[in-house]
Amino acid sequence: MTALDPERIKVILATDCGSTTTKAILIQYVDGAYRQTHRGEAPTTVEKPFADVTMGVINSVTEIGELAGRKLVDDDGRIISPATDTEGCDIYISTSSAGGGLQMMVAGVIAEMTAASAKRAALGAGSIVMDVIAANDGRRPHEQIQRIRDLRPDMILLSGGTDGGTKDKVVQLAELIAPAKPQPRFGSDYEMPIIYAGNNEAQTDVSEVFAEGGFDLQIVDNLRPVLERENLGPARDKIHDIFLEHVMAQAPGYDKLMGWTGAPIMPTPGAVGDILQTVARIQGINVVGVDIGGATTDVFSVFDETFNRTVSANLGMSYSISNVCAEATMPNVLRWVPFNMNERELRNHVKNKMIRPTTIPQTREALMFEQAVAREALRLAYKQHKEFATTLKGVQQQRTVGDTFTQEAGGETIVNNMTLDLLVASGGVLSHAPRMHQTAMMLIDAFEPEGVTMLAKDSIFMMPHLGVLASVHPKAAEEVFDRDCLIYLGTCVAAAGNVKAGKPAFSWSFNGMSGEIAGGEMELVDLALGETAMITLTPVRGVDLGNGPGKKVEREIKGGTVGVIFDGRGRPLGLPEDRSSCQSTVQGWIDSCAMYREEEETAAAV
Amino acid sequence: MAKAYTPGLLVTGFREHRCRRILPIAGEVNVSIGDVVTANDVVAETNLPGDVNPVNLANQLSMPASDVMDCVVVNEGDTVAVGDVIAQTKGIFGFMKTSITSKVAGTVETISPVTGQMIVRGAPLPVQVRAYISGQVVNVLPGEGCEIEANVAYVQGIFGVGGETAGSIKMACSSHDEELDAHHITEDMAGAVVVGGARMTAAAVARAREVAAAAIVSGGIDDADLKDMLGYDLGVAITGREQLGITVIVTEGFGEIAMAARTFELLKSYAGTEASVNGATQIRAGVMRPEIVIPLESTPEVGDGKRKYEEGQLEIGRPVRVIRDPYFGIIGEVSDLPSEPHVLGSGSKARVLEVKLPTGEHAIVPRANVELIEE
Amino acid sequence: MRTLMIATLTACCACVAQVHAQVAPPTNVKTADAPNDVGNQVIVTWETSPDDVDGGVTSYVVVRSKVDTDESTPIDEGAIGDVPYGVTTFIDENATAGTTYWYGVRATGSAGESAIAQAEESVTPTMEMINAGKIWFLIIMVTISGVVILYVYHAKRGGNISVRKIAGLEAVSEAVGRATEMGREVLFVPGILDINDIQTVAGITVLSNVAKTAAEYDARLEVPTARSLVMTTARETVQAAYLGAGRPDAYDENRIYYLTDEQFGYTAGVQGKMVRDKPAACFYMGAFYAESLILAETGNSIGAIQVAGTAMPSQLPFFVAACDYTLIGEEFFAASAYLSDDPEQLGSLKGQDVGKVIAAGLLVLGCLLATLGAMTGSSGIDAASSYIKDNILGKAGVMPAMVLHIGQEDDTE
Amino acid sequence: MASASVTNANSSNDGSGFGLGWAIVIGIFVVFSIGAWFALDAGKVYTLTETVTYSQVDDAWVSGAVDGAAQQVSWETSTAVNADTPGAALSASRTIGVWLAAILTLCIMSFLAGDNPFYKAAEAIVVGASAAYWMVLSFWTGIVDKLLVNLIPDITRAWAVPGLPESASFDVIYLIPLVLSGMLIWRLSPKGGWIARWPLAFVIGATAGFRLLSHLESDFLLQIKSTITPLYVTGADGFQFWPSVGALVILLGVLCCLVYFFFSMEHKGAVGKTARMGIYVLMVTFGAAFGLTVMGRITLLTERFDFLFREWLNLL
Repeated sequence: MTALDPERIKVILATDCGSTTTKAILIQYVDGAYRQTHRGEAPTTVEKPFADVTMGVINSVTEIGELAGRKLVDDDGRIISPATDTEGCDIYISTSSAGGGLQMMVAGVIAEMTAASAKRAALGAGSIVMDVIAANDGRRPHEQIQRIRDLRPDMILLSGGTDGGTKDKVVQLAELIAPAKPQPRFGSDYEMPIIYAGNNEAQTDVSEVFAEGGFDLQIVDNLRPVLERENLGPARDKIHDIFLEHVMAQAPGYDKLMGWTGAPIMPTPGAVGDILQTVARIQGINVVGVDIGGATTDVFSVFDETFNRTVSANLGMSYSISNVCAEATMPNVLRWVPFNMNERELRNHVKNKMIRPTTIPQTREALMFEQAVAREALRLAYKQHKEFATTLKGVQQQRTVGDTFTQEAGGETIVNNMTLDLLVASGGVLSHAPRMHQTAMMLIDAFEPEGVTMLAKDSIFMMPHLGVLASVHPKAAEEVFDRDCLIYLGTCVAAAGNVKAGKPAFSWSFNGMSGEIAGGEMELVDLALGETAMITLTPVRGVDLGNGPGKKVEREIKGGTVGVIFDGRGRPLGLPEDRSSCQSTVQGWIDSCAMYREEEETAAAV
Repeated sequence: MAKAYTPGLLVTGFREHRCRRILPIAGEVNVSIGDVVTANDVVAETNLPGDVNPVNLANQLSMPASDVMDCVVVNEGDTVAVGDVIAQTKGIFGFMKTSITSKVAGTVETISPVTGQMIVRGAPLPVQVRAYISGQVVNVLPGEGCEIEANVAYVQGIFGVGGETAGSIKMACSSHDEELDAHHITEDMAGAVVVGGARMTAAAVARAREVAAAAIVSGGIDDADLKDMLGYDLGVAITGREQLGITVIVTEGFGEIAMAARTFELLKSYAGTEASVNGATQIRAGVMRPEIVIPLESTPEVGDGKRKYEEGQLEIGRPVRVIRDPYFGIIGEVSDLPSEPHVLGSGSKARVLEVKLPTGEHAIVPRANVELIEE
Repeated sequence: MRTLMIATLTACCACVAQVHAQVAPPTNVKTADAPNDVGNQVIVTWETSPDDVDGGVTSYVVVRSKVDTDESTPIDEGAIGDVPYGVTTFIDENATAGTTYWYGVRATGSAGESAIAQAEESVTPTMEMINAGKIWFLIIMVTISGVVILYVYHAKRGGNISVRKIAGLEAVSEAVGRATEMGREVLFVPGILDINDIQTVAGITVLSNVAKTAAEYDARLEVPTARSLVMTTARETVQAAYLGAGRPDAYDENRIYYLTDEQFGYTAGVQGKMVRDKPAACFYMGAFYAESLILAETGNSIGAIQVAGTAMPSQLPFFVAACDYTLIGEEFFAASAYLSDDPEQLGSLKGQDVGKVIAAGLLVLGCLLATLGAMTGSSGIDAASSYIKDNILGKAGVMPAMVLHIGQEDDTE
Repeated sequence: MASASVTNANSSNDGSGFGLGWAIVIGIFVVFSIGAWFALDAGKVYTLTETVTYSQVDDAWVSGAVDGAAQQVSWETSTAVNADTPGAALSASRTIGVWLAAILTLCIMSFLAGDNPFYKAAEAIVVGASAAYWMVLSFWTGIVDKLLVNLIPDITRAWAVPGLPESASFDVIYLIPLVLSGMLIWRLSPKGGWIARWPLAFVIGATAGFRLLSHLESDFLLQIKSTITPLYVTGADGFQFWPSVGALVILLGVLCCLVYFFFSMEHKGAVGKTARMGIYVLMVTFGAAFGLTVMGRITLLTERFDFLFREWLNLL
């Protein structure tokens, strides 16, 4: 792979081999900017009877080629590169989550410290963490051995101890893994890859433990050299390497695919994380991204350049819908529904969706219910994310007398909704909602952003593609992300702090318009996609819009398909306990945000 | 586009069914290629190492680990049964002795004076793999298991709980839309596969368990009843390991829903025949549905062997089941396949089809919300 | 009998005071057995000598003689105390219950001494089984204890008792985890007082939880102590904690040792240990004096996570400044309940909170009444206010002070 | 941070070796000491020694030597005096004492430069000596003075406490502590470790019970009582504004602090705000205490310097 001059890259072809579909996009340099111009889709062909991922890739790329009027695949079924004026592409890149993605097991000494760092490294690299083994996870050694034996991960990340720290505990972990002899998920003929990223002084001892055979031990720098600092880079890079060399190599057709790409193939979620990090860094903003799927929900966040990703297994909209209802409890789901529903029927309804995951809501009631479930799923996933995305634990605190009573323990969440600038949604229920107002409201209700927050959705789920692109051409990736990947829904202005129902919370003015928002009230004001405006917000005493309680805020906001949503409901969002007043409250919000208006307008017109 | 792919559940009067019977760990295969087996025959077996049960004597006796050895009354290698005294304190002048009894049966593997722990290993767990369906062994995987093939009538359910079992089919309901209640279940249904019509009530399931039926099959079930039965709210549809004493299969879904008439008729035509049933369901990538497999003694007449419709293709005139509100459960016929997306009541745009309902009405339904009835 | 008494007392005085005629003796000497005591107190009252004006009397001397049970002759004990001029009461706190005493008072002035004024009746102090003056104290104690028991019961029945977050205690696992990751030890200093100090006991209960965490994490825990009994208790506690965590094998009693009773010797020893072994987590839980800063600063310099807990007001600022987390006073005592999550302890915490509410209530009520009294000058409000102060919070018993005042008013007027 | 006493320990000299550097330090110190000894008369203590004699005459002790006394004792007393006092002589033992104290003081102070062999030596001496001292002290005050005197008065009088009155007799109650002590020592036996828990339980239980009363009375009731003051303060010229404000501040401060120490409710909303006020009150209190204690520490330091420069080096 030769390094390409980013200046000369004009045509970029990217694919994402998902578990069911392979999506391809074409990015071209048009009129001085990179734009995503065409896209194509084809079923993924990893499994039998095709067993060659490149077939799906070629199918999707051929489709784009036809749409773009550009020949991308040559007669031998290879992607043409480099590009000429009429054919081929300058670079081809790909991500993959086919075959269940990258599944890992991680181990560390203390669950909240090195094991948590190891988990962060694995999740950040885009893997699914099947289990975390730690010296203090409450399981007895034989239970841990049994667990390791039962799991069939693609690779294991072993960490533990600071540099020069504990040696015996790390070796003990190695001694649990070695006799358990975990079997890789694919291919019994290759050795289980183990990445050791722990105490540098224990490297020899650990390699002795794994010397027995059956393991492919790779040693990288400690991911927690001191407790005060994480160094996840080397471990993450090594995970990507092994993903390519071992895991991908086991999947049919990937060896061929790897030969075509101009950048290493990345696990899909890892690439999503990369693009969010790139954007956050270039624009200097804090970003939260969410991808709600049928079975799981991924939450990504970048706060002050610290990236975190969580995968909430069993929080999803189809396979896991029943679990969402069980975890959130039905009353919590139903508080978002402004009409009465028979609980027994509803339960059956939920289970039917679970066993027939592909169905879509046909009636408005069904849609509202599904979106209510989505709110709870997102809320729970975000809660889990907040609990995971924390400051480091085990750090000595430097205090002065002034800090006496603000003794905050380590491990506080770094997710701060007030400093959040951009909230990006993707996943069926969010991106395919009939009205974008619904998407925006689901985001606001579930994530409860505070202050001024931009809302956007991923138009055609091209974040993975852009993530890989970011590694070779960050500028192009960022441009396309902003112009084509994201559809801005608008800006949410939400009051945090001491909001009193019915009393004024804050007043706003922009573009010559102005208004006042009362506690518990919502208002929608148009500001079209592509427009920006300087907004002036004046909160009442005790209400915070970003500059502190009662402080005036002046800043630029972006418009979007929805507009500017003023939220005076306060944080944390409280809904009336009483069912009927809850219904009328929610109905009020629905009306003021025009969530389901279209149909009524149609009805009125008739 | 007059055709579209949509998956459906398989309900067929005849198919060549092959199933793999594999041991969890290496063991012994008892059959060889060509053998004819019946459902309950053990085709492969092995022993799993017994469970390890650590008994923390130091904790239980509240004494330092080093003192534990003096109180232990069994030796390494001894066999202990549940309730056997394994350790006893000296007490004060012979009074106030504390005795620790074993809560598990097994062999004393080790007693550690360092940790004060006694390890009791349970008896080896014999694992037997049965043939599950009656048929012929067509392939043997040495040390692992075998593959059995049979000509069967086959019914796929939508959801089930409980594992593999077998029994003769007994019809409890007289029509496909009759609710299966407790009074339908009779004493002679012990060991049988009870087939009902519409929703099975909680009482019916309870009664079936009481008479020790092998399985209970019906059109639907209430989620609330399922929750009561399992003791927990099922979060994701991955089942098969429940220990209910009965395998429960619903063919259509949750709620008041009648079994597809064709399914009912098929099962009815095999009443009295031995059937193999598996409730294991896994709705994820690599989907698994519960099944009722009825091995056939003779190959039935299967028309000209040509299917009326291509598998998985929506065509006008094909019977489909609507699988989502507001027409949930209704079986109709495709009457039109408009190619343009249609705005639904929910406001979404989706590709739809028109279904002719049994009442004669025509309804517009998203394509995602119908299920083909495979023949 | 009485004549005999006077004779003895007079004789006694005569030999000391040559000139006594110039000062008039006090009058109306009365004695009474002090109420609510163990029988060791006698109250002697009198009226001032007519000369007790313009410095005529400098002090009053109380003399006593006792009558042993088996003898009828009183034994003169001479002067047993004195009070300055103008004072008309004396409480003899050295009496023996069951013994009969005679008391006398004489005035001393610049002009010499007066004759002894003899009490009219003898007095025999007795012990009261119930201290009536402390009945309110009993009521308050029973109330608080009752509430505690009630909440403990409530908690045991599965009632939900939430406890606010105490950051310092959340940090226990963090500190121990740090030690484990760094392969260093956890140092626990249980203060320098003996086990009979309540702070040491509180420290030991925290130790139990620290030890449990250390056992779970398999971290090395060291406890140097300044008292032998504390060492023994700490050993018992830590051993039990290790057993509870299922790691009795990891317990090593040699890591819990006695250094010295001497405050600074102990400090020097602990400090030396700290700089050499560099523990990654230091806990200071107990009673501390000047060593607080020395230990905390040393711990800070070696980069340990430090958690301190003490009820020593003068040492708290130092811990606060040099430690990562500090449990302040009551927080420290609440620590064990918080850490254990044990319903009994949580219940008692809730009960104690009720005690605080009672305290706040009494305080507000008392201040309110006192303020009203000061503003209006109403004697009724004053009486209520002093009832709270003297009876409920003091030792004046359940009876309102008014009743007692009647008797005393005679004296003052 | 206001910590002056201890600075960061230099990890380079962790005290493990006794290298050339320390040899030089010792060398310099020895030279300095010799210089100080001759130039400043450092640490020399002169004493005036007198002999005191007492004689027993007719059951009474009188000062001075008396002929025919039943018994006569005499001893010497030494008083430290200025070197120029007539009859003053250099006291070897006291001089050594001052030097030892000075050296040990310096050794301890050397901790400022990090852990080192001198500090270690001083530490070991202090720990060892004080442990031994306390051991002896506890033996005499605890075992002999309390236990033996009451259990075996005659024997004790014979070997340890000659002044014990004849009236002292066997007191059965003291058997209880004896038994408890025995149980405590049982720990040393490999068996029956639980026996030692009983005396501990007794001590802790009794303490808790005893302290409950005194704490409740002095820390609870008395505190409330002394905080109850009228908020309307009047003086000679009627209502006094500032004292009234002061009284109000005290009351509110106490209430706020009380709220801070509420554990069974989350510190949110009004409770949170009140607790916050309580925090400020506590902070002010701590600030004052901090200053006060620092002053105390400075005094201690001054005392040590005073010793070094006056008593030892004779400079002041």
